[in-house]
Amino acid sequence: MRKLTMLKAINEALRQEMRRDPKVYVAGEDVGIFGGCFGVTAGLIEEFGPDRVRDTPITESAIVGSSVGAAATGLRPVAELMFIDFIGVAMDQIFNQAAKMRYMFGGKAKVPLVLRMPCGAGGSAAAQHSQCLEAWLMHVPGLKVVAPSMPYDAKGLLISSIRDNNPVIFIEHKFLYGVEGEVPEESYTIPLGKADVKKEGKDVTIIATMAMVHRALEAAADMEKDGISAEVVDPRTLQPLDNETIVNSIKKTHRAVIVHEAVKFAGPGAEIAAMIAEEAFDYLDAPIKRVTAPFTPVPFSPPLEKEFIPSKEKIASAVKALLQE
Amino acid sequence: MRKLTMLKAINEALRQEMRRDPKVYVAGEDVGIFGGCFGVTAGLIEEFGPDRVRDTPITESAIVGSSVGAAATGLRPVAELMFIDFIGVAMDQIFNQAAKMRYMFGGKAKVPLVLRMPCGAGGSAAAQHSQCLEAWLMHVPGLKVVAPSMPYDAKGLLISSIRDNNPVIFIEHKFLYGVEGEVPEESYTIPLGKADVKKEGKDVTIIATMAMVHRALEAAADMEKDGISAEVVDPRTLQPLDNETIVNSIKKTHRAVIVHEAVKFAGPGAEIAAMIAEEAFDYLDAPIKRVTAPFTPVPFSPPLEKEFIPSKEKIASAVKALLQE
Amino acid sequence: MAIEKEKLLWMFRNMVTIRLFEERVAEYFAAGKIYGFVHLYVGEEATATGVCANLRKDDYITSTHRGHGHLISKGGDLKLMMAELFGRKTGYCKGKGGSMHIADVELGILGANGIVGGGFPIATGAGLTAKYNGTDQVAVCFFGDGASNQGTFHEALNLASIWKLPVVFVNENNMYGISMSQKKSMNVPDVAARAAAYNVPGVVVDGNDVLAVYEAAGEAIKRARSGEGPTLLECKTYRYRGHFEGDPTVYRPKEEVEEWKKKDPIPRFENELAKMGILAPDQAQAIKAEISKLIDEAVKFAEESPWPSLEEITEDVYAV
Amino acid sequence: MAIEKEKLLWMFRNMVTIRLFEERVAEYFAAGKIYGFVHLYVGEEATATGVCANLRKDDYITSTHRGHGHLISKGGDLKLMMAELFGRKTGYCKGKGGSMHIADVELGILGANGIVGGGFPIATGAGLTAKYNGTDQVAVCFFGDGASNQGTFHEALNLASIWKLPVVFVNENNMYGISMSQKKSMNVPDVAARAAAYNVPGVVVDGNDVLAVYEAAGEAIKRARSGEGPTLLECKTYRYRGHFEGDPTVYRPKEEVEEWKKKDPIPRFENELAKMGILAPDQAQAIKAEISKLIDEAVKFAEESPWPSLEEITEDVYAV
Ligand SMILES: Cc1ncc(C[n+]2csc(CCOP(=O)(O)OP(=O)(O)O)c2C)c(N)n1
Ligand SMILES: Cc1ncc(C[n+]2csc(CCOP(=O)(O)OP(=O)(O)O)c2C)c(N)n1
Ligand SMILES: [Mg+2]
Ligand SMILES: [Mg+2]
Repeated sequence: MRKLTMLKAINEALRQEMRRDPKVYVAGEDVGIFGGCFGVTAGLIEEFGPDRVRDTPITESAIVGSSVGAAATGLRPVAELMFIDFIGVAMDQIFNQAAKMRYMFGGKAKVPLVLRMPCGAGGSAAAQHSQCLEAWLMHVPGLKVVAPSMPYDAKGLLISSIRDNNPVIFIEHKFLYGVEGEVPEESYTIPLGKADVKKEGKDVTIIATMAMVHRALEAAADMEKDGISAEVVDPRTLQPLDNETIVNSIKKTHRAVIVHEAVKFAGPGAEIAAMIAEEAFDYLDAPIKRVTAPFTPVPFSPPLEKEFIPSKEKIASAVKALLQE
Repeated sequence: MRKLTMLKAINEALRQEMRRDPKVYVAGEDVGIFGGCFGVTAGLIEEFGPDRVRDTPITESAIVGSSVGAAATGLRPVAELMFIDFIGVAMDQIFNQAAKMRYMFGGKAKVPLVLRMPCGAGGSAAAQHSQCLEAWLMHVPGLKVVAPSMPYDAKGLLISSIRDNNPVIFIEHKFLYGVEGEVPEESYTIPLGKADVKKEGKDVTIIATMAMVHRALEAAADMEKDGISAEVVDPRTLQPLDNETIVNSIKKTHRAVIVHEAVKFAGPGAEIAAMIAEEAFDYLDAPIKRVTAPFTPVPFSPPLEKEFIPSKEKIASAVKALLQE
Repeated sequence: MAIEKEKLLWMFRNMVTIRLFEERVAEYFAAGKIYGFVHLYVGEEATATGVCANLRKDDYITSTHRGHGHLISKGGDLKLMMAELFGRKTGYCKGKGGSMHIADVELGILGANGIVGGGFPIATGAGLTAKYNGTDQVAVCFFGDGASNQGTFHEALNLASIWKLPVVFVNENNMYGISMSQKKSMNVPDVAARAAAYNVPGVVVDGNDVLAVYEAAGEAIKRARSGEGPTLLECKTYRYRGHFEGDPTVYRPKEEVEEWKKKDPIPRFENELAKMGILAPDQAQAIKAEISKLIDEAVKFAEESPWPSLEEITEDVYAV
Repeated sequence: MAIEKEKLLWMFRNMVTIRLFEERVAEYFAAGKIYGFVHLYVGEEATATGVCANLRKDDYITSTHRGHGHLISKGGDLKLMMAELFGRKTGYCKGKGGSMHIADVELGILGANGIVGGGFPIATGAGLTAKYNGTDQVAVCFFGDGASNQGTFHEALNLASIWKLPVVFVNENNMYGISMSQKKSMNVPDVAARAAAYNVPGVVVDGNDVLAVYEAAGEAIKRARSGEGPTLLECKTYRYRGHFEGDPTVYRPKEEVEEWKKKDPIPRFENELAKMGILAPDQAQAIKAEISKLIDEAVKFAEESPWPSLEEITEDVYAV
């Protein structure tokens, strides 16, 4: 099958949905002729024009809030925050307006809105341009949170997100943009809320998200040589979370290691661990480990940043420690 | 000893610290003659005048951000957000500026800033005035997060927070403002990061926060009659979290129930559960349960809101279910 | 200015409806039957009325924490409103929202809002929908003097101005944001002065003169409908009651309140209508009595309505 | 205007320092020795220079993502800056911050900032400290044209204006926020027009004329020092390079860039100084050579400095 980078897969999903439904439009800073800070929206303004590919000023509250208003009145905005790190200036519109409108109005509103936002470290962009903040968004009733690791998933999940009638946070790890994978040309959907077992295994379950899925797969491949068979589960959607797939895997392996790039304390893995400790306790043979970034802002200097991001070695050694329990 | 409400205890802490240190000032909406929305700052402007009790416009980004600038240049602001629900409009200044300034600057800045913010449901204030959002703040390296349940703790912890050289989020559950307890008149501190065992017990550890400490103590008292001995641990500070006290309790009871008013998914209890599942797994005899609000915005109507808030009955039945495991 | 008699009477009825509705709300709040935070609009009725008299059913509004007047003026159903305030299942939001979140999307009411400044970008988005769809609908964003200090004010006015969206920003300057005098919260005497930052018209009008509001809002709305972009319209008015029910209003002089009560928009308009020969005193009385009965019915509906059932708590979080 | 010769020469040296420092940064960035996002100030040197020529060591500034020019002008150490860009332990932030977070609190530099608009309220807080302590210090907040559309702009100017804080808001209008032309991002030709919303002076100056900037900023700073409150000073300028290193600048016409290069502030000032008889061409050359050597030394210092050790990663999160 044809291979595409994740960046191109996302671009294709946007293009196909914009062709299908004239109510879908894109908005954000520099999404037009500039093509977005990472190039995700490149070429869209040429095909769809400036009314449907709307360059905005630097005004994240208004980007999100105008999307909420537009969505509640019948359009289907796909807005971009240039970095997830910028949600702090738009958070109210995300969590108090977009997420709660339907409930507060007694079910009488619909807010079909996608907020795309790149996350993650790896390019020395430092503390305000490298964060993983999915945990905050997972904690908000009314939001869905999607976080793909593969080009195929990204395309299918983005199309589902655009068609979903709820506000969906679509998180793109920026160091996955260049990752290639097979992606069908035609439009397709992947249901939100379904995890994917990226590799089967029997000794341990590694639940990993976004860029860490790749590190986990590398660690699993390395460990294979030592006779350790790791299963790698990618939740793909963090809200709703597919508890069933995770629990089923643990029923088989009896051990869980959770890997994410966000800092550990009160991070996304906390919920996954807590869920396992509540729902799969009887199948566990060992403590639940989390492999994450240390509890610090993201440092700038390359060696420090490298140390910040969980490595395949750290994942493997956590697994091995667990197997010794 | 003299009894005070939590509201008066907090007021006294502010007053004593303002007397002690002329660099301490208070800022926020209606904190002056109005005394704050709940009356916490009542009487301060009369004693300290409008320069040290600064009424602001409705401008949370600037309230927080000006406090960051003032703190970095030598003052010790104690700013109030009228409700924690409003952090969405000021979040950037909290998590990208206040919290990270020191680290980003290589340790060369100090941001001694307290942000007080009332949280919690119970008065039919509905979805945008009733939330518990401590989980977000716990996830931010550089912040400390304090969440008292008792007047005595509130006074001592607030004094410590004001003297701390870091940005401290001081969360006040608004339905505790009226709770009375013994509070010494003199100034005293309680170290941040130390949990408190509010009731000793041997069958189960209930880790509860803020208003839920009271529900947990009621549930524990009720269960006593059924011969169940519950230990109630109040972390008091959520960041840093006192793992040791919690783990020690579980070593004794072998069972953990976590209770908070925030919604469960990716909430504060997720971290506590994950920490236990990692550090105290071998002492656990049963799954870790969480008793929390359902995954919804806070509803307005009194019966729904009552259903939303975890009750002593729900806590007791979670404990009993666990003891049957 | 030739306004149809029918419209004039609608304005009178509407102002009376708001006043009587809210006075009843105050009563039931004091009696403990209405819950939560309730911010009353008493004294400011001319503003919402004069503005909404220009709107069509398919136009949009965003409202505030002080929303009852806006909702009534945009056609909100009194029964559904009252039932919501009573927390009942039959209310606008099935009891989930309360005073600060009443909405009727079908009527273009995109919600009261508990976040000061929360409505600015939402109204801007509604205006964008109108422009995107090529209709001549408009969106009206109501907001207070205090709200105009919030960052979203700036962002929304800027966006609406560069995109020339059909949004009318209606400032209700009642001189206070809770205890904060507008004189202290901003360094300009008029909120309308801020229009200069976006190169849009900034207009000041007596917010207690319903016809003046009607006319000024009419201009702004016409501008918006015809594609000329947003306007900032400031209506100077005053709230007679506390910020919320229960506020002892220690922060403003009694004389100020008395002064403003002399400018009460309802008797004032009643007199004008009498002078125009449109409304005799007994007719006015009859209208008030009739509306009072409608409100009785709304209260009865609310009181007799069931509470939401507990299972409903988890419904309506997500759409399918 | 009688400016001391010494000050005039400082301004020239300072502009040259910024230019040469940044040209070297561009080189090392291209060579892969400087990391992350690097936003260069080349072309805008007159603004930071003219403003900071009025400042004392104990005054404060907040800077932006495009911060090198501000830092150098406020006295930032070239070695520590360069070492930081190289990610070394000896850098201003021990390698933890990088270009977007360089700070020197001792020099009153409250940090570059990765969040557009992040500095507005921080500068306001620094101004509050000065006023609270009763000193005559001032705080200068540098920001771009794009940043003036962010909500924090509005909130900070409003707060500074009502509290009459000694803050000077210096807008560097380089006509673009990344690809977004200022003509499209706001509906007013001048950012300074927005001063009307706060009733503070709004002043426009040629940002490529260092003496004009010096004078206008001097006025504003004098006002601030003497307790008369904030000023919004707009300096019209242009960036010669891409938004960040690596930006192909497809969004602006080549002719526009060429046009602005003719207005380069450095040769322009060099000529003026020559005319004034203060700086002969060979002296100018000597200064440039001397500064170039300082930058060589900074690079050498950076290159020879150690990387931070891995244990340092968890240090400096909290103060004791
Ligand atoms: C973001 C935010 N900050 C603060 C509040 C608390 N609050 C509710 S109403 C209000 C005053 C609003 O003043 P104004 O905009 O003038 O409207 P008015 O109440 O006078 O109608 C405040 C401070 C809030 N709800 N939201
Ligand atoms: C809150 C926020 N939004 C967006 C960005 C991305 N960004 C960085 S610089 C920039 C353009 C800034 O334009 P301007 O303020 O004019 O400054 P200039 O780059 O022209 O100096 C943008 C959009 C950011 N860093 N922070
Ligand atoms: Mg007001
Ligand atoms: Mg610019």
